[in-house]
Amino acid sequence: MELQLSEDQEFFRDTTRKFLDAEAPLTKVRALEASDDGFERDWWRRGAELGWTSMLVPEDLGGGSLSGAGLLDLVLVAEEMGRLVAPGPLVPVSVVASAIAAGGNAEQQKAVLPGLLAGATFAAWALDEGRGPWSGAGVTLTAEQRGSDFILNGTKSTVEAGNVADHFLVTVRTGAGLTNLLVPAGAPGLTVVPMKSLDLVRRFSRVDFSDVTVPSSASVGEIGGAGGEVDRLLQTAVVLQCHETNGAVDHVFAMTTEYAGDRYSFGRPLSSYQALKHRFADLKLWLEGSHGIATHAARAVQQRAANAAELSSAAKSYVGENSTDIIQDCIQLHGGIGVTWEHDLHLFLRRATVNRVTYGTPADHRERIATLLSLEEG
Amino acid sequence: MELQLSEDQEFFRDTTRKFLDAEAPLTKVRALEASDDGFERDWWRRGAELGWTSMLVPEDLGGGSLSGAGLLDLVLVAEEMGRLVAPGPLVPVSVVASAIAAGGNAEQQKAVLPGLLAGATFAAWALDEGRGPWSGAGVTLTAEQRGSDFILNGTKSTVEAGNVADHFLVTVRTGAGLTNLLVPAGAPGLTVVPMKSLDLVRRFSRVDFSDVTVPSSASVGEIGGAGGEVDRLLQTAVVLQCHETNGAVDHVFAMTTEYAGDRYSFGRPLSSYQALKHRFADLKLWLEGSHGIATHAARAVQQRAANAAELSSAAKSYVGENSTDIIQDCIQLHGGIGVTWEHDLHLFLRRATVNRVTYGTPADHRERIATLLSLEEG
Amino acid sequence: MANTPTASRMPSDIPAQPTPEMEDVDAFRERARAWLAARMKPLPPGEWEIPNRDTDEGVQHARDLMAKLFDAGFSGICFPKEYGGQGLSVAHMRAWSEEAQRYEMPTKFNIPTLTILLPTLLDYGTEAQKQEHIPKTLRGEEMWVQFLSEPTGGSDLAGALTKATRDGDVYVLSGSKIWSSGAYRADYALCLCRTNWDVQKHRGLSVLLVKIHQPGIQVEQIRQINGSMEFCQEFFDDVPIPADQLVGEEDDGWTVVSRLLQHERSAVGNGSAFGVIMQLGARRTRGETTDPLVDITKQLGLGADPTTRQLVAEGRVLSLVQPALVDRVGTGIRAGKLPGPSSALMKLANATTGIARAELAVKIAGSAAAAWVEPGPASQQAGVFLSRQTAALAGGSNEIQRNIISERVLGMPREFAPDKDAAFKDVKRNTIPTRKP
Amino acid sequence: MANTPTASRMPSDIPAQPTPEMEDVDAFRERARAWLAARMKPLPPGEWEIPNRDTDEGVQHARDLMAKLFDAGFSGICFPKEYGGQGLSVAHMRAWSEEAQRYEMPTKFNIPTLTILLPTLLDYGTEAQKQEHIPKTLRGEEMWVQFLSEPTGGSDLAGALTKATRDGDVYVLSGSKIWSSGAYRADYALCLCRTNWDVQKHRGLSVLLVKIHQPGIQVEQIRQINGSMEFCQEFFDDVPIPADQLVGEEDDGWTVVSRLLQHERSAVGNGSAFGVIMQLGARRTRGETTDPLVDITKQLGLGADPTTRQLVAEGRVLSLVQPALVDRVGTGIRAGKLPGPSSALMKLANATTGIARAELAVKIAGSAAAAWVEPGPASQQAGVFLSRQTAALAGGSNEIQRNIISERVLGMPREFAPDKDAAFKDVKRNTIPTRKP
Repeated sequence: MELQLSEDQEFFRDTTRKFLDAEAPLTKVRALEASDDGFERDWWRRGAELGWTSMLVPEDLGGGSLSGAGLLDLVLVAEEMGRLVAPGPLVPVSVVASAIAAGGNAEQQKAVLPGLLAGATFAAWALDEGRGPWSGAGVTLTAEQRGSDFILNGTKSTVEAGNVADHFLVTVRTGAGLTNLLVPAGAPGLTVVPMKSLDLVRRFSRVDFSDVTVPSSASVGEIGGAGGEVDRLLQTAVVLQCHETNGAVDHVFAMTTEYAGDRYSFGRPLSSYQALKHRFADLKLWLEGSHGIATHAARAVQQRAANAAELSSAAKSYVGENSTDIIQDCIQLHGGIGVTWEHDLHLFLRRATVNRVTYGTPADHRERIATLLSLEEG
Repeated sequence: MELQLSEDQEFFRDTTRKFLDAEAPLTKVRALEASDDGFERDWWRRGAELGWTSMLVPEDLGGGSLSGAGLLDLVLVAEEMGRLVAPGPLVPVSVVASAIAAGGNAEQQKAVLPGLLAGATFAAWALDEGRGPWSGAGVTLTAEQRGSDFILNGTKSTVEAGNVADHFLVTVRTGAGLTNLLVPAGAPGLTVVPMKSLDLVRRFSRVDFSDVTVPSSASVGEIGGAGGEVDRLLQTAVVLQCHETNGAVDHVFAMTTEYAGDRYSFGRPLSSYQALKHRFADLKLWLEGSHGIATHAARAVQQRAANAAELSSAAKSYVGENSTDIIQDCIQLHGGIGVTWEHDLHLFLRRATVNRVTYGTPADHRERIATLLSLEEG
Repeated sequence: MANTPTASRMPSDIPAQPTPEMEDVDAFRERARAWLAARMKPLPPGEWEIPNRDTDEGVQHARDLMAKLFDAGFSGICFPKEYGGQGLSVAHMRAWSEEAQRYEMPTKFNIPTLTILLPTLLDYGTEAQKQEHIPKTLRGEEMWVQFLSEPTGGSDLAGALTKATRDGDVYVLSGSKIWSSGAYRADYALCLCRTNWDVQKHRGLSVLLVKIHQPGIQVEQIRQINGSMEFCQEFFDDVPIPADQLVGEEDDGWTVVSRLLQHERSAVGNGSAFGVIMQLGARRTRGETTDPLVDITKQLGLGADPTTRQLVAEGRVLSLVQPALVDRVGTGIRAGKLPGPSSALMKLANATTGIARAELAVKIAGSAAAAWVEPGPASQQAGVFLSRQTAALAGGSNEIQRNIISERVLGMPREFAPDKDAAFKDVKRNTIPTRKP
Repeated sequence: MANTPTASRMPSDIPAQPTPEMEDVDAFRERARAWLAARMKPLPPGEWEIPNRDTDEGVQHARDLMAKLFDAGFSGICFPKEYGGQGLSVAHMRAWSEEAQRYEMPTKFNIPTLTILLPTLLDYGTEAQKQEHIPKTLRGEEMWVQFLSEPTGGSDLAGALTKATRDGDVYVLSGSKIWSSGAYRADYALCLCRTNWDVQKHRGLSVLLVKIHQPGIQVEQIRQINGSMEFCQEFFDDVPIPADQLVGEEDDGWTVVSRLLQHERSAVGNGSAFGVIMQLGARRTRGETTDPLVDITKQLGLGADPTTRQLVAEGRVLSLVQPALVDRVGTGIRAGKLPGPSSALMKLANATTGIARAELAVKIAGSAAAAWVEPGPASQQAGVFLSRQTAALAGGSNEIQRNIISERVLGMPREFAPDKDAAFKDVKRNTIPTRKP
């Protein structure tokens, strides 16, 4: 939970919370496990009406934020979604909308943004190739230029919301360098292979490209010059993801604190046992540290500050590993009921685990930090 | 402490303990801080009379063990030395004596073993080069063959007891491969540069070789075929070192358990606080695990079992990191007095830290294990 | 009257080494080896036990194997001859384990039947109970389970609310038990219940030997995070249990359960001599089994990655330390150099090793733990990660083990317990069960 | 009578943002920047503070710098004007800190003088005490220290045995205090002592303002593992302390000390507004300071080693998280969204970060932590490793912080304390000091 919000932001957060409480309770999340999409399209459209999809797009393109610092507004939605491990493609839609708003040509903006902003269409970001450094440098999928076309061949992995995407933002390597291409889902040669996920409602896909052809006007931003933008998008994804995780852990921690106060063992409440009290203190420490670093990262990414890359990777590394540690200890503190399917704890653990290892693992992001530290110099 | 000993072994251990209690109390260790050697030569000679230097050398060469399994006897000495963070070059003298006994020629055995066994002369093993994998493969110091001589050039680092050594067993790379050469301390071109040590009485040296010339008969074992023996010696060193560390940690843990029982805070003994009780339980767990793996490793190395390399590296990795964790937590449990110079705790922490990072770090030994697991195959 | 040993030596305290009247260990080993080679089926390469162990077929197969071992004189190596066992020493059992573990073995019977319930029955059952049940169990005709935890109870087993009210020749049993593993297909249980509400909580408990499948007992399977349906909850609706099914003395059930828990800690820590000793660490060392961390590494082609190599080796170290600890603590207890409750160290080591290795698996697997096209070692270990706390909860939580270690191994003061001296009816306790039918 | 605020707002609760009568923050910042550039000496590149900070020269230099700041109107930014401060807000102090931290600053005065003792005096001192001491201290003429811990006491500060017996116009002080940092060169102390033995322990304590260098007080420096001689023990041999040197009410000293400890937790967690806020994390981020983990890596040429890179980055993450936590918790407390004792989180974060980073340093350094020919970053950090628990003990141990967090932040039940309701003279306590003269 953010501790310093404007009145507008508080109101926005409360509205989102009420909507989620009513429309996406955990029973709903469980019910969606067997669904293809992992969420209901009408529900997402109503979320979009609340502003979920608009925050990273400027007003003149149909978006708009509360505070003028859209990412600092959007992380509030991410936190609230985390509280209820809500479904919905918040990260990929936000990232792609942000990319198109920032670097797309007028035609792309006109064709794609209205649908995304209205929650009527969907987009996915195809970056991950399942291996290598977590940066543009890890991209090997090539788009060969032939005349005014690009021909894409290769595979992207763990593409969030690939199953529902109408548009893919595909980060590729061209002769000129790193390039973001906007590829329609229906392009011949593009195959979406569904993946099973640890999360009940978050869907990932493998996307195979076999001679997929797009015009060079499909580039979002400069051809060959996407390196900086890919980094910014990754920072954005990571910041949203960390806030979502923090929302989930907040909820689990609160549940567990309450449980420990209510539950008696050997004639005393669990919360009177010092060994448990001290563990709760450590969990609280890690949780507040997680919030602190996620907030610092969000501010830096919003401001495009020089330390945005380092702080977002620090947040990812810290939140990623601490979140699952905290939730696992909360399961332990619940006792046997905590490892049953019927108890909700595992829903939170699933989300936190998935968030921990997608968009780069903590170790991948530590490697990013090491690179920023120029350890090999003098 | 070993839990399954023969009567002979119990007697031997008790004799060693009484001798150390009387002749190497912690006040003595502190007094030796400023000394050049780090121990008293006469004291070492008397330890040798108790059998400390004989266990890894067969009877026909003047040595002899209690049980016929010399390493399992010698680890008792190592544990007792750890209990009092005693001075003395147990590991290097034992390793070099074992190497000469196993692979030295008759002349070497006759010239060197009697002095080492009597505690009158000293030997050091020059293996470490401060970098690279912890195995023979990491050795780059070269000995060039010229006629019937070897010419050594290069540097060895962190050579334990290099300051007092009369003989150096130098592991070198020759045209034929890995070779152990016995080099007298007075050889022209051999320079011993003293190093400062974190331990008050354990002395290390850098040893520089500049055109140091020895005859090819200086080889201990086959020229170029020392790979297996280097590994066995490293296993031996590591097993002794782990037992020494375990002895130190045993002592610290016992001190701290007693302190926690005696000391009152808020009207209750420290040991009545559950948060501390649970930490003590974890410390006990790690300590018993440390003993368990060290014992398994000692047996495997003694038997030259197929898993000796893996178990000794596992012991090193586990004991190395857990020992300092345990001692640091014992310092914490002592409160402010624990971080003073006048309290003895730091003497144990120094020894455990030095043991942790010499003869390969825990990470170096994990890399050894990874190699044994053939992770790169199929 | 129940058999209540007062000496420190109990029937389940089996001699470590052979006594003169026993068969020589080496001779026994030779005989076992020959029989195994001739009559038993080797395990498929890389498998630790019967692959379909937790299915109905697997369980039936285990029952058949028990019968086969029994007929050949290899069932219950350490159980007394008068109850159908072989009356041999721990050394024989170790030899048997070393020889037998490459073959299909009825390991499903190990925990809890052979290593927990039967030793407890041996220690506290009546002669009639032992004659009735031990031979049948050693023939594979009975599987056992313990009914200890309750949905209101958590770690406080002695706070049991399940009632057994004496009414003539029977105790009338009512209440609910939970976390009994495999109860739905087991045959008999030892059930902890309250027979006296007017005394301090530990003094009003009794243990009953209960036939599980009978009118008035409903068994419900509970789905775990990892999909397992092994844990069960039982509901007792005024079930009459014949009074001669009392194990131990009336109101002295805590003594029986304390012993049961000690057997359980040894068993879960792999330190029991009553079931085949699995020696997974040793088997891994010999390359006879695979390590899931190695499997993930190979699946993802990360064998040359230095960070991954560190993680795999770290996990490997833990799985070598765990059996070494069991060996040491077992040796220490048998030699009288460590107190009996030190078995809690084995249990805690088992749980913490599993937790640490599950974390390492996720670190190695990376995004392959989150999503996959085809299942494989990474996705399988992601499932293990989700349910990794199970071993730290089942059969006495890590917290309980740490209490035991600090209080009963290190001799530190007991936790303050407000219910220590009160009549149980006056004690503050949970009224809401964690789980209802 | 002492100034005993009863409202929740206390004199040291400085407004976060400027009030209308204050100078505009930006204007203040400009003025500060200009003055600093003109008058103060920049720190050498890579240094965080005056290099010889802990030497006699360094301390004298800090005193001179305090005087210089005072004369220019930049000392005690958040202290009230009537005591020689500037009467400004936390926002001003932040601006000042951001501007000032590239220059030589008297950071030696930060802890404990400016951030712990002076705010406590501000809250509970008499008007005369404040008038006498605060201006002088802001001019660098006085350094302060707290006398709280005792060699018999451990974490239980309220169990103080040091006696102050009223005798006419004076309290006669006798006993011993320990772990006071830098007492040997400090001028004044706030000393916790027992004035009443017939009541519960917290109710019989008082705080005295004590001049350190006077007859009857002996100060002994204690050598730490890392060679530091900063910690001291003091021995009081019937020292007469004028009765008007009482701070707070007689027998109500625990109220004063509780507040002092709150200031201390903030200060140690780098969350106090009374001293220059160091912002080490931010400075590291800007590349203005070096990270010892990076230094070791470069010393040993391990910059390309993947395992080392992970370790360095892990340490880096911790040193970015720590100030982020301080920022968040400080914000939360000021916004009333976190309770005041949450400052314990800052203290705990500081200590645990240091411990974790010391461990990482040893991992990176390898054998260079054990032995070296010439000292360097690796050997220096090996020394830090040896004494790494100091920050987890000094000023309230990690265990005490965890008690505070669980009890006073999370609202969990207090620990059972047998001495809670007894007269102090009847309480079981240590008789043997950990340390004697």
